[in-house]
Amino acid sequence: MSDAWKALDEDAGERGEGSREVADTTVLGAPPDASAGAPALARVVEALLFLSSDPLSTAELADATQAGEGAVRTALAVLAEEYAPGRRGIRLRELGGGWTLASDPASEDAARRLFSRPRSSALSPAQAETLAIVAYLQPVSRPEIARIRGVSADSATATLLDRGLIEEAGHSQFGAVIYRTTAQFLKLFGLRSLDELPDVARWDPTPEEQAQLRERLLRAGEARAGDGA
Amino acid sequence: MSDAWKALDEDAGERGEGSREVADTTVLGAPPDASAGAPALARVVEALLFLSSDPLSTAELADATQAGEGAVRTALAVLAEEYAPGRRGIRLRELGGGWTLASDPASEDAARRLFSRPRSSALSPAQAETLAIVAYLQPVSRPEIARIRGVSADSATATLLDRGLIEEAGHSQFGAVIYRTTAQFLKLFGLRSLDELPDVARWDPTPEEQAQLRERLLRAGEARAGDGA
Amino acid sequence: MTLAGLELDLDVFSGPFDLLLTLVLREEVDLLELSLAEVVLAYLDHLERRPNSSRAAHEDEAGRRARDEREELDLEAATEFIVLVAALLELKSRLLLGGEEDELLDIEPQEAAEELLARMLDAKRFRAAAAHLRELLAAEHGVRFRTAPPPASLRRAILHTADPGADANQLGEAIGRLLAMPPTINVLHIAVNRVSIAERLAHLRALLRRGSFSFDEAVRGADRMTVAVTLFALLELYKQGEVEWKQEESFGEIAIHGPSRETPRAPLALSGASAGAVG
Repeated sequence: MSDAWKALDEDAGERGEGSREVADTTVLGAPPDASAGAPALARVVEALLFLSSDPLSTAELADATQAGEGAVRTALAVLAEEYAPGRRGIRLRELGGGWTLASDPASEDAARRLFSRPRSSALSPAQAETLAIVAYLQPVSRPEIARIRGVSADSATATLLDRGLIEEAGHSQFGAVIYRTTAQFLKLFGLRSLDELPDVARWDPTPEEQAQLRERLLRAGEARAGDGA
Repeated sequence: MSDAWKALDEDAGERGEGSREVADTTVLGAPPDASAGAPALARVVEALLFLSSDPLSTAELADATQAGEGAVRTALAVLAEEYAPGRRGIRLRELGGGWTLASDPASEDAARRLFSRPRSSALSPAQAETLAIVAYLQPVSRPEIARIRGVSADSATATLLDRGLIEEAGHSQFGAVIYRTTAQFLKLFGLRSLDELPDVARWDPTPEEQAQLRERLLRAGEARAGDGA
Repeated sequence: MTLAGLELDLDVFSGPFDLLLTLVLREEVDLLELSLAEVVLAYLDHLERRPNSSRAAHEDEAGRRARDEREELDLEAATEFIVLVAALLELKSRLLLGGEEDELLDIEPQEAAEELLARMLDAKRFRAAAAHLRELLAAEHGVRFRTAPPPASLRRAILHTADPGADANQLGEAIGRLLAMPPTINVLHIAVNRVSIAERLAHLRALLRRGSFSFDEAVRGADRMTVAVTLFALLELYKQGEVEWKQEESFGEIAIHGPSRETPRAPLALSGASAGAVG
């Protein structure tokens, strides 16, 4: 495998990209003979493609690596060979005017098994509280969530968004992001619709209260905040 | 492909864990000419690691690939060699209780140019101290943190929560929020598990230093007029 | 500049700081009657006074320079002072609050020293651990992780087969936790008038429901603390986008009303607000 890379590297040199290749290695500080693996520029391009969620154009890659576009194309050719179909679990693809890494379709069954399972990490208390507020009060704004919880919910909200359990549903009249739960949420919690959310009365510490759920949650949240202040 | 996995699995099963190294070379190891690419299971594992933003444990990988854990470990060994430091722009790391792919630090300059922001800012002394207290004493309540630090830890705690390094872990019997570190903390600090944190006693002063300190404190308490001035 | 040189002239005590400390630890001076703020002020005076008052007229240049060097703030003594005053403050706050830790109040100098020592060791440990964590983080410099979501096609596939493994009851439980009102804390033993932000928030929201009002109306007849807390609550409402306000001139009346999308947010002249309200 490393032989293939090296061959390409040499090949690129012979093709007349030699001067750029030298410049690349100088800039990036890698020894000219990267016998153990990919040439330095190809490694950096690989890392950038790995990190980026969007396709990257040759020009963007050249900008970021401060190498010439020719050198970047050579590096991409090295990577294309490395990630040729059937060789790796990852493929290099040219999409929408740019390059991107994508998982090999052969892994789809395994990926589905992995991601369709509830993640091993259960919801943290902060996440469960945030999700519950969104589920029962939706649509609900971020400031409201913070008021009910008494602390910022940014991190919990980000995780829930990341896990696809909640999503943005526009903005409130004051410009705050508002949230609702997703179809994924219903699926993971085994609910056919939001009507099937369990009745809160079972866990209600003061069931005789007649006021609306939202109003009561806000009141309790404010009481806690005032208490802590 | 499932046939290939099955074959691998059986093979790994037969050999057992003791002969993992042998298994690497004879069963899964790249053939001398390396033209064929990584074996099927290693390719699928690679794709799953690529897709998942959280580290994946051997068990999770085995579940998703429907292979044995032994076979998964062998596949990971193949990948570890492929992604050995200096060979690629991507590295395979064991972090936060699982395996994950990460960029090689050599690409940081280019990544910073591309994403136009540093990967993460360093911790302030107050944040680092608060994080250390949570990491070693978890689960630990906010008042406890403040008591040890001698000053309020509210703003440091909020920042650490926001950066996802700590999370709420319920409430103490007196109603104070208690905190613990997250998997993200392990991941960002390059730790496989909390066990990798050195024993905090390692930084204790020597018994002589402690005796001196005690002496000074007592003297300060009992010093009489006329000593100085 | 040692702490022994710090002479105090306070209401309840006159003499060197060291002696005061001893007397407090032996409960011969009542900590409750001692103004620690006065002690701190005396120490600051002490620091400021020393170099000038002690400089003799006949000193030669070399002698003066040597003296100046010696008289630079002695960090060790300053640290010691801070640690000791902090310990006194904690003792005093325990005395004031009373409660379950009463038994800790009868501590001997020996015990006080031990407790201080334990605290200093803890602080030292975790400062060192913090330094270690910062080193770990620095060693990971340049390591980045991929955060891209799975491709859309895979996401659809995942949704299709997702296991209903999560328990919806945990959401009900979470709501139950959030519905619980915090226990009312008995604050009768604290003489200070307590005003809570929650209370002032409720007050402002109640006024808001009736329409617009002025800040003066909102704090009519209130004491300074209440005025301050009300202003804080008002800022909180503004931050949440629940109110808007207008002040025509400095120290003028602050008109407060609910949000209207047409009116742009105007910055509040804080000095005017507090002066107008308190005066």
